[in-house]
Amino acid sequence: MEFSLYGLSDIVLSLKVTALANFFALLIVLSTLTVLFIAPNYRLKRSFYLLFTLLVASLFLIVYAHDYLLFFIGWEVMSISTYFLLSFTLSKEALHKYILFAMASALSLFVAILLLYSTQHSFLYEDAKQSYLAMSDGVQQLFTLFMLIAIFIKLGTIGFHYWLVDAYEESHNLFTPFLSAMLSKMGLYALILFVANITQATYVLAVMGLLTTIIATFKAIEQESIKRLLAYSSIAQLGYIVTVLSVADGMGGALYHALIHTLVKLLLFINIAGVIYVTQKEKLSDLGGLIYKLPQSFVFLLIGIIVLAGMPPLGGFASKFMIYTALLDAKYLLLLAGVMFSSASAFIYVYKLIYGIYLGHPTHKNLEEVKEVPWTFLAPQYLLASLLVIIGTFPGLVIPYINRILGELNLTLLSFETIQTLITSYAQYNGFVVMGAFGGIFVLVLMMFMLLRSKAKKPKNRFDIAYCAEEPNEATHLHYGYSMGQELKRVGLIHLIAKNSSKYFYDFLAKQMQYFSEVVRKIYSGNLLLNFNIAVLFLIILLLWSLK
Amino acid sequence: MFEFLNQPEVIKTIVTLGAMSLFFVGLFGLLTRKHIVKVFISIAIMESAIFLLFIGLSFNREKVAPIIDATQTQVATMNDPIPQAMILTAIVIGMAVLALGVSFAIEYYKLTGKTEIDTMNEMRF
Amino acid sequence: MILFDLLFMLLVAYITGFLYYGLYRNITARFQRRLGPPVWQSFLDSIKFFSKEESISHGWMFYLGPVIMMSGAIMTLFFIPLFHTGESFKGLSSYGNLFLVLYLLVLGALGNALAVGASGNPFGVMGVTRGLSRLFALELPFYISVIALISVSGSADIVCIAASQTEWNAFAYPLLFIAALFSFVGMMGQAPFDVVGAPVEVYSGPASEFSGKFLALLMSQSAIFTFAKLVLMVHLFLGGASGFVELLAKSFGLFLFVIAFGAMYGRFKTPQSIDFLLKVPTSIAIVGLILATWS
Amino acid sequence: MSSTLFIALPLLFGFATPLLSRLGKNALAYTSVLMQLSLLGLALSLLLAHSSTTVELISIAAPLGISFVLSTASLLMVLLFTLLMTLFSLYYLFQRRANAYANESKFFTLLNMLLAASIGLVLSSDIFNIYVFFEIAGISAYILSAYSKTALALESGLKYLLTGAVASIFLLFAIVLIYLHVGSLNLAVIAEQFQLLPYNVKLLISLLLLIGFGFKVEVFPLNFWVTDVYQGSTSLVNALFSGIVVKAYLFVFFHILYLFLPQGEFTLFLLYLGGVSMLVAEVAGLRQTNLKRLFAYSSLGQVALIFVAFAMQNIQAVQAAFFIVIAHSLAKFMLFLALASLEKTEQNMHIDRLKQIDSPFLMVMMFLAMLSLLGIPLFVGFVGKFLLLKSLAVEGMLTLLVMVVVASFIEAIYYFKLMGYMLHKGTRSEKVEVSLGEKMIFVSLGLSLLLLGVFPMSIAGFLQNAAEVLLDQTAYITLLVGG
Repeated sequence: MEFSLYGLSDIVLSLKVTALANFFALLIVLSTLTVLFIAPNYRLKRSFYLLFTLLVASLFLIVYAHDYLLFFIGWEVMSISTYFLLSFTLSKEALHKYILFAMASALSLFVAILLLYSTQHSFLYEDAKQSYLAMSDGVQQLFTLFMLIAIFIKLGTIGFHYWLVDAYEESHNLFTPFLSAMLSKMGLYALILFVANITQATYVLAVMGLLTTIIATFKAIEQESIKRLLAYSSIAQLGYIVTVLSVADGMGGALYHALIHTLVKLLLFINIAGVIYVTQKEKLSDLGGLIYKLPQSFVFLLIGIIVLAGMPPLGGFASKFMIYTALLDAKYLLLLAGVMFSSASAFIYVYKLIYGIYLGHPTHKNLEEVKEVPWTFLAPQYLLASLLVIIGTFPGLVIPYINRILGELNLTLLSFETIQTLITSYAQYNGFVVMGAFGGIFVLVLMMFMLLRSKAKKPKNRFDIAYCAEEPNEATHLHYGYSMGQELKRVGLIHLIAKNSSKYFYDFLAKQMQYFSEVVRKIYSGNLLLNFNIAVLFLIILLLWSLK
Repeated sequence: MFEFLNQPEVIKTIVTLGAMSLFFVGLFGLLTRKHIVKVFISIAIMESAIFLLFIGLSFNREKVAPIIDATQTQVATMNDPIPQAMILTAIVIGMAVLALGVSFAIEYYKLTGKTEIDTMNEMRF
Repeated sequence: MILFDLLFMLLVAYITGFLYYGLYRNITARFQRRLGPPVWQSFLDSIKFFSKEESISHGWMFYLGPVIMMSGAIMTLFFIPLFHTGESFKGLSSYGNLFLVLYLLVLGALGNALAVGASGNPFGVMGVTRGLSRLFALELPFYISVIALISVSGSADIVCIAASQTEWNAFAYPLLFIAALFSFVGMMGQAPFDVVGAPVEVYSGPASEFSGKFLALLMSQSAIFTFAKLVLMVHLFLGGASGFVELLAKSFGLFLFVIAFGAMYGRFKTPQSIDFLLKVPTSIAIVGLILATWS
Repeated sequence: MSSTLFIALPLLFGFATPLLSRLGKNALAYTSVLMQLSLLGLALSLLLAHSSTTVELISIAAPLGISFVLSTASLLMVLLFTLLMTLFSLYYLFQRRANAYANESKFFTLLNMLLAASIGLVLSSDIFNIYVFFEIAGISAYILSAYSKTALALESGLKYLLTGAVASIFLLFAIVLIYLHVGSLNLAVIAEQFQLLPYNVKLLISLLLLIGFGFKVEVFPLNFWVTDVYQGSTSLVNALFSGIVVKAYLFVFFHILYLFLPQGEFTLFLLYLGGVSMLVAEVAGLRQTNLKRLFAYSSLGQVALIFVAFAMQNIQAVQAAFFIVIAHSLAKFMLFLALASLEKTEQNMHIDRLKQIDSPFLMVMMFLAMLSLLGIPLFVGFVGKFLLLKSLAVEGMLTLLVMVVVASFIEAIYYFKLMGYMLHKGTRSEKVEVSLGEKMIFVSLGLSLLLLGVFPMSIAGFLQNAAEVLLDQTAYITLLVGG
């Protein structure tokens, strides 16, 4: 559908239903529904729902827009409505940080699309490639720079993630799943459009993606707040996608991982929203041992972290496998090693997450009265977890849909035989067999082990644990391992990552800016003598300049 | 002995030079004086310079006053009336502005006791 | 037919694993000028432990942890073929690939970590942290080597990689082999990267909570897992195997090397070992990768 | 003759206020509203009645005498001014503050003089008339600025007056030079002959005009007085300054510029001058904590943006300029009125007080205005900014494009800082009552920002028409002096 705007015939706008758009629209619908499902647990103002509706509408606009102007409009409306949604809970500083980055992102995008427009006088996606090619080299680089800044800020790519972690941590528990699952995906959508329609900024994406995965993973390991940990994990997961988009045939893996990441982040954030709802605690140090109070939640979190870590047999492995083989195909071997390395490092933080919340011994006695989370929290988790299991068992299930998108973007299709298998040029993987084998072996071993079972009692005293021959008491901190990963800082290379932060850079920037402003505003002192003198000086300079 | 002064070119040069020097005197005052009344005086001087310049350059001794009556009907031999009309208007406006300014200055002085414009900084930043 | 295959593989792994473990204890004893226990002592121990009862329960996750570990070990075994030639004893390897195996290798660690976490033992968690921290450093050089091999052989299928070697990969790409060996020593839990299970340093490390039949299950798991990892290395670097004799010879040789290596060196602290692994073997592996894939 | 009414009626009304104020308590406000509404109606009817570009030409005693041109472009400005003034009078009526302006009749005299002069500036096609209206607008603005006679107000009035006087000297100088060389005051005649003048004279005249108007259009090195004037005057009056007065000066300056000032390098210089003004103003505003002064900086930035748009000199950019003029007038007008409503107890609000104030309605309205000023889509501010940046991009002026965008970003920094204060969570102690009438005005302003933003096509054609007319010199000359 095409139409023009502003009564000006030279601005042609277009909305179009494409397979790619449908893919993301599906994710939007899924996220919205699951998030709304847990909404009745919270008392929210009507304005919250109003803004949320606006946000979802803007997401649909972004997705179904077929030209960069409508896309930009959606992008800005998304940023602003998110701003007001975040304003319900965020502290002033975090909110300000968010909006500054969002505005920087929006304005860079604005400049980029205007540069695109300047050559072919069209905003349409079809003409984007032409417009790009018609630019001079310098403008091309400028365009790429602005476009990527816009995208990277939304994605929270390392160096541009300063706003993201605070925003995730302090946002409403209802809204965090949506932030992580959906809003960062819009950055991804922009990146996919950029890569597919305009140019593949290979080296930038490869380097930024790899740095993002590795640094964010180690940052996540350091965190002691659940939501901060998951925020860094989100950054790292999107880093994989950025990395894989740097290679020619990476689109399939990227879309696959986008799907999996949306599902798993919804699952995880809803899960911890439930935990926070029943315990009112957000720090790993305050939680612990909830496995026996919230057994169902535990299982869902377990599924979530297995997917997040990319372990077989669940869906996470399928998407990781696609990413690895795509990188292998392009012969980006060291890049692949780096990605696998950060994927292995992710085990620490996923373990830290599940340990900190559900395992170990709680230090606080009041966690003993906690009950399982309300069914409104559990129902969406059932849905998401079963989707993940199904995708793990039938990893080929989504391939036809991804192929439809790839076909539309004129990219090489993924090979597809049955829904049980994933086939790449290097190897194949049968999810059904793996799942079956694992399930079978697990059940068999368990049954044999059960046969040998003997009656064992749970210790009645919560202090009845091995503790260096000492008797712990109420004052003892029983939840020992919640800060695991700190000792990694003793390793030189990792210390380097932990010590340095983009915070210093941005603080420096802000300080310089304020200093500069302080200097500049001195001239607005209202001193008329100064003003008249400058005016005359100005006149003389202009005279000399024109008479030269 | 000052006959040459009657030549229109000479008169115009003198008027121009005089008006410009007056203008620069005013400008100098505007840029260097701090006392509010002196600033107003400087402004008045600059204005007068422009009035002088305009009248001096547009007035032609050869021509007569632009009054149409029984004897005078030739427009071509009359002086242009517009400059005079303009300058009269401008003088009125200038006076009004100056008077207003002085009244502000007096009120301000009554309230704060300040007369120098560089000390008028109640609302710095 | 395939069930029979799998059962046979399991049996072979179980027996060979315990045999190797017995030999390991003997050989280490000789290094330390002791006599050491009889070869089948560990096997007999495990049978005995299975009949022990425990009186304190740490909850169901603690119960499931060893089961997950065992399943992980068996899965690993099943997705690695015993021989790269012939039709039989391929296990499930045609349904999986090397990436899958790499992940299955750490599945056991996850089960262990969950169970130990559920136990609430503070020192257990310390061991888990050490293990997980060491894990990624261990994996990195190994991953690089494996990626290089996949790239040169053009397939991520273990059978294909084993079959594609005209001369052993260990000799064709010595740097990759050396780098992978470092990791392998760590994966086998040998010094100098053995701080996780370190019996002296953490007096009641992860293993101490697993007494009785848990310990028995873990011993069996360890036996199977050891064998599976040896087979993997044989296929990747030592030209694969086409018969039992070849397989046993190659894997035992490798095993001997690892034991000797472990017996010779002291123990690294966790940060030390990570630091070392991230610097030396990784650099070797990167150079090896570049040399292997330069053309 | 109807267009003379736009000037005559407010002037008449202005001088009749002493009589009208005797009629009753609110008679003055009511009659003022009535008069302005009728002007608005007249302007609207003219708009609807005439589809052609030039609506009316009134010449009094041609060829030497005075003439006014009511073209589509000036009609647009007239519409805007009368609309804002009507809303202003309504607001004044509804606000019912106790003793804000002790001498109401004088206040209304000044208001209507301001309106008449602003409209006169826009309509005049005679450079001396422009000078006269320039001064009338100036004088009434000086008095309005100093109206409350506090030290602050007097200081700001004095500063305004001094700069105004200096500016008018430069302007007068330019006019004198023009007359001496061209022999006419009619813009069209000047435009015809200006290019024939010697280079040095042209240069001197241009620069004198630039300095003279530069003070009034608040361009960079000449605008150091502006913030003080805004801070010293009441918010109510500031609404008029940024909504009407500056816009009139801007329009006239560029009207003259298009007609006869030199093109080429000079306009390029103006473009960058505008860009620099915008950057400097926004940077200076970054750390401002006084609300009025902050809005003054923002006004400087926005006016510089309009300056850039006009200086682009092509139809699209001028259309964009009109969009920004409308957007900025409505939004700033709204912000200052909201500030006036908030300021009932205390002048010169510190930014911290926003945390205390409990008035969701005004907050929401201020959000709307700010978002529009920032050029967020769905608001009319976006349309203008977009069209301007688009034409910058098309012309390949990337440096300027980036300058404007960076300035907008800096503006966003402090506006969102304000919003952060407004969204502050905590107890709010100061309740601010807003009467129904006030609410109506705010809502109508806010709605118009939104509606024009969502349906900009409703006025785009009109604005394009206006831009074409403003840029078309030959038609203007033909109209005034004949073929």
